Amino acid sequence: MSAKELWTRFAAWVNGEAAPAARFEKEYQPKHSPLFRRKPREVSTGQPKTYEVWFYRVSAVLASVALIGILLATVTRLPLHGTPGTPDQNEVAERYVEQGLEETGAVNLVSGMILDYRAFDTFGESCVLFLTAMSVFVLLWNDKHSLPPKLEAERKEDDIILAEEEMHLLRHAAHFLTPFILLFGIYVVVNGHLSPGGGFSGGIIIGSGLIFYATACGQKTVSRFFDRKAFYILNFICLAIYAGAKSYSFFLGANHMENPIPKGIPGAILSGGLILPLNICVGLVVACTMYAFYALFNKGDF
Amino acid sequence: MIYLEYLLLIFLIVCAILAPLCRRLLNAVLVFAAFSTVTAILWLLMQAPDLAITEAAVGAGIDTVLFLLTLKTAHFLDGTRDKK
Amino acid sequence: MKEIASLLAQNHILAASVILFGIGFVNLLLQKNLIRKIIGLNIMDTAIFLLLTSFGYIEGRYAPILVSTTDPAQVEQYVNPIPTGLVLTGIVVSVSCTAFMLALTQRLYLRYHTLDIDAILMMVRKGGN
Amino acid sequence: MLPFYQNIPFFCILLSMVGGVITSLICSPRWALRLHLGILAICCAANAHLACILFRSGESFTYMLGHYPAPWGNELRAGPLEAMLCALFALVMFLCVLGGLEDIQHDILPKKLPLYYLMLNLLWSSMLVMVYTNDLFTAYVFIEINTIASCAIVMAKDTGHTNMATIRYIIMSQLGSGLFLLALALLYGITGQLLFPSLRQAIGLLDTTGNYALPLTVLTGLMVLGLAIKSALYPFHAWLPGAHGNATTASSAILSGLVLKGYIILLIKILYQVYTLPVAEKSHIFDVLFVLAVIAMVMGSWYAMKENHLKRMIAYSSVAQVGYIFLGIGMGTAAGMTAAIFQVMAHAFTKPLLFVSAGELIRVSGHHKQLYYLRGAAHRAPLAGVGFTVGGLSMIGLPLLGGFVTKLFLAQASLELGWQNLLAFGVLAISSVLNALYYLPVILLIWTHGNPLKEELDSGLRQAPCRSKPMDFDLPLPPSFAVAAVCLMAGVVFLGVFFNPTADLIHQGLALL
Repeated sequence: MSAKELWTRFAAWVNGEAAPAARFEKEYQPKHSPLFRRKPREVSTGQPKTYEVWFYRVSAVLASVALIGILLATVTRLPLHGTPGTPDQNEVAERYVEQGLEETGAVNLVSGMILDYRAFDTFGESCVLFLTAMSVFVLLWNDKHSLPPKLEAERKEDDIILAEEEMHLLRHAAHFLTPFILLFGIYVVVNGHLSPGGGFSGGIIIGSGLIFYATACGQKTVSRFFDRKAFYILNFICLAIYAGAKSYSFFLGANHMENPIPKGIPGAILSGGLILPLNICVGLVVACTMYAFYALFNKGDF
Repeated sequence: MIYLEYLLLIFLIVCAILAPLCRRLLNAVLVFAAFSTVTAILWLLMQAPDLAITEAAVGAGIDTVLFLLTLKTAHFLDGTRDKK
Repeated sequence: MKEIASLLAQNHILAASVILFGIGFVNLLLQKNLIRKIIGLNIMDTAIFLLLTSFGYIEGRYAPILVSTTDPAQVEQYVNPIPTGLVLTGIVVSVSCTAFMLALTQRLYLRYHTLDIDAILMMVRKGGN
Repeated sequence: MLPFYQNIPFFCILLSMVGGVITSLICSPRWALRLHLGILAICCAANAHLACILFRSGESFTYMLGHYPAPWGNELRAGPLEAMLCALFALVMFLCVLGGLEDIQHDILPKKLPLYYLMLNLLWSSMLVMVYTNDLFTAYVFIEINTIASCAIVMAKDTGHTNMATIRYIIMSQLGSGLFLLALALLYGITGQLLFPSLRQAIGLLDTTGNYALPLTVLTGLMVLGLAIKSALYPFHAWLPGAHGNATTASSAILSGLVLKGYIILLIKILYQVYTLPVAEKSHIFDVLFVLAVIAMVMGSWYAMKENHLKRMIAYSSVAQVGYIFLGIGMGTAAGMTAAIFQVMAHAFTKPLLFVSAGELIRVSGHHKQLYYLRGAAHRAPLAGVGFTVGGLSMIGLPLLGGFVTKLFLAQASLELGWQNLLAFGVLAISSVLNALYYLPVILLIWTHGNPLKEELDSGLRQAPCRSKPMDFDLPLPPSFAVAAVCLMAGVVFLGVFFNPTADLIHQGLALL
């Protein structure tokens, strides 16, 4: 490139008319840039080259194998599984086990831990669920973009099949079993502070019961008593109660005030201070969210 | 008891290798459900019943339902049922 | 070598969960099909949860649900409740992520009629909308 | 009873979360927007107040969440630095939403608009927790909220590009959170603690006795790796340009300006409060970060030079700028950390300014993002042109602007170092030249006269997207954008002029971290 040519290019560049890099052109055709003289490169049209693909694969496998190797080496240096005296048997676990009943009123120490000692994490977790439900709403809630005509036709056909087909057995079974599933779910939620389970597992069981009923009898039947509005309101009430109750207790704790909420008799249903209402709130949020996932994945609405 | 744990762990690893390799996506999802169930059993053996209940309900229940619904929308379940 | 093998056999749950983590990791990176990628992600998460739970377990102790409400509890009686609580939170987070990714997958399928991430990428780059 | 100001961090977190929950019931986008902006304004004012009090008294405090003290319950911890950063982030987020308002209304369906503001509220609450938290597991849970919320605000603009970008983003993010959780599990296994102060004691003990040396090193690496993936350090940046370049303007500005910084602040907090600098030094994590940062600074600019899509170009420039921050962290000294945090603040003003101005330039060019169509855009939207020019010049490093001061501080901090000294100087110079090479042509281009789209439409080469209505190029200046651009420019200039007081504040804050 001669000096004059360089100067013209530079002048043009200062004027902003012809830029040095080819990226100002309408179609993206990277030519050799004047800075580093190289051969023109092929435009990437989306199809990665074979050697790139193989390089990626091989490096991914190697990285994973190296990761497994390093982690296995780490595992040999970790405290032995199942032996007493490991580092996590410290004052934290000791207090949770020995004074858990007295301080939280929960027989199930795990419930006591996640809803009293470390309740902030659990609050965040309910927010994750709520947030995900709302994101799925954004993605799959029917609108003219997300519902192509073909899909709409398919969904209508599904409805017709569901209405016409003689699924007596399935429907009878659903009518018969759903109350028991819901009852079991409620049992797990309400006994969260006394036995294994709690808001999350119980809520998922309730949600599964609703999904089962909706699969057998159609979503319309469920939407008679549980529609979008009910979902929003129930979700709002539960999260608001959770936030209100817990922030009250956090505020009292942080300001070194006494906790006025009675703990009740250990082992009774009405015990454990805030744990029972919180479990019920979490259970309802989880059940709503799970059913909302089903409804949105299946029909895009409910 | 420890041999049962070994057995379950080997089963887990086999499931984990198999699940993404299955040719039909339906099979992959079902193998994954089996994986979750075995994890739940393992947690029961490790004295964590809360986790066992939750994992059984989540992994084998909700996750599978969501996977199957996605497969249904994506027409990967065609041929598993007579369409009228 | 023998020493390492015996250590791994004693820490069998840790070792297995590390291997599961690696398998999930490979699948998350290498699978082209979105559903398989998501399965890989779930395997990875479950592996971490197994690892975390196994730290709290001690041979011969019971689940952290009190046997009696009147006797004072002894720490030697029960396993550590903390890992269980953390994993409980983690499982719910992981199921939310799975649901989100599956919804996204469904959305991408409705737009591009394939689940192959490379094919979708090509169509996106060509400007198909 | 505590003095009332100590409740501010918790109340801000609670307010934004409850605000998010309430937004789900609001059907009108306008009221959802007002609620969101109100929450941000309150958070900004409250945190600024807190920062003033704490700087004056020179203290930092912990706030118990519940009735149980440190190793048993959750805790928040607030110092002057955290409060100042939160106030600044709230201000910038407020301005981002204002500046991108036109695009938000153009890109997102009205039915889904309230949900968008809901996600912004939850994103903001998770940012607050990530800055204020004193507990590793709480940090993990809120990292997940942050991830899902940021993916959701990317895909809210429902096109093929954004959906694809979102799925790549969430896969990489999940990988990052997975590694972080693995590190957390291993750390719990060898120490049995989750709160920062207890962890620091336990790690100090492990460091002196030499137990579990290998697991400690491995988990440090995994934790830094996880956070580096989430903050797009160079080899793990692949998800960034798609996600930040294709989202709606406000989302791009928030993601680039704030969300990346949230993870970095968390990393700095972990390095300071859990490991302490001397212990972290032993695992050579700083050297690795330094080298990666050097590569990032060059490669980010290199990719940006080859881009012809304006927003993707700015997104690639974020990769380079994140490199600057990690360069400061990688020095492993207090001066380096000060420079890194100054860069966090400067970049938090500059990048949203660039994105917001670019959004406006794109809007007046018929929503075309190719550089070709942007010729003369600054004459159609002068304020956006000025904003882009100021932002670009700050990135290049013109004195009196924020970006220049960062480079100055980084160069100053590198004087204390050994072998890294020359490397740091060299890469700062190279990176400045590269920045100039891609920002200057664009600045010249937008100030050149012309309107390629109009020419094409007139000559019949291209048909107007909407036949009935001729394309309008004389769009009025949106007042919300004007406010945002002026305030962001003022911020960039403020940091460039009053850099010494700011650096003193950062230094004082780091000592109290």
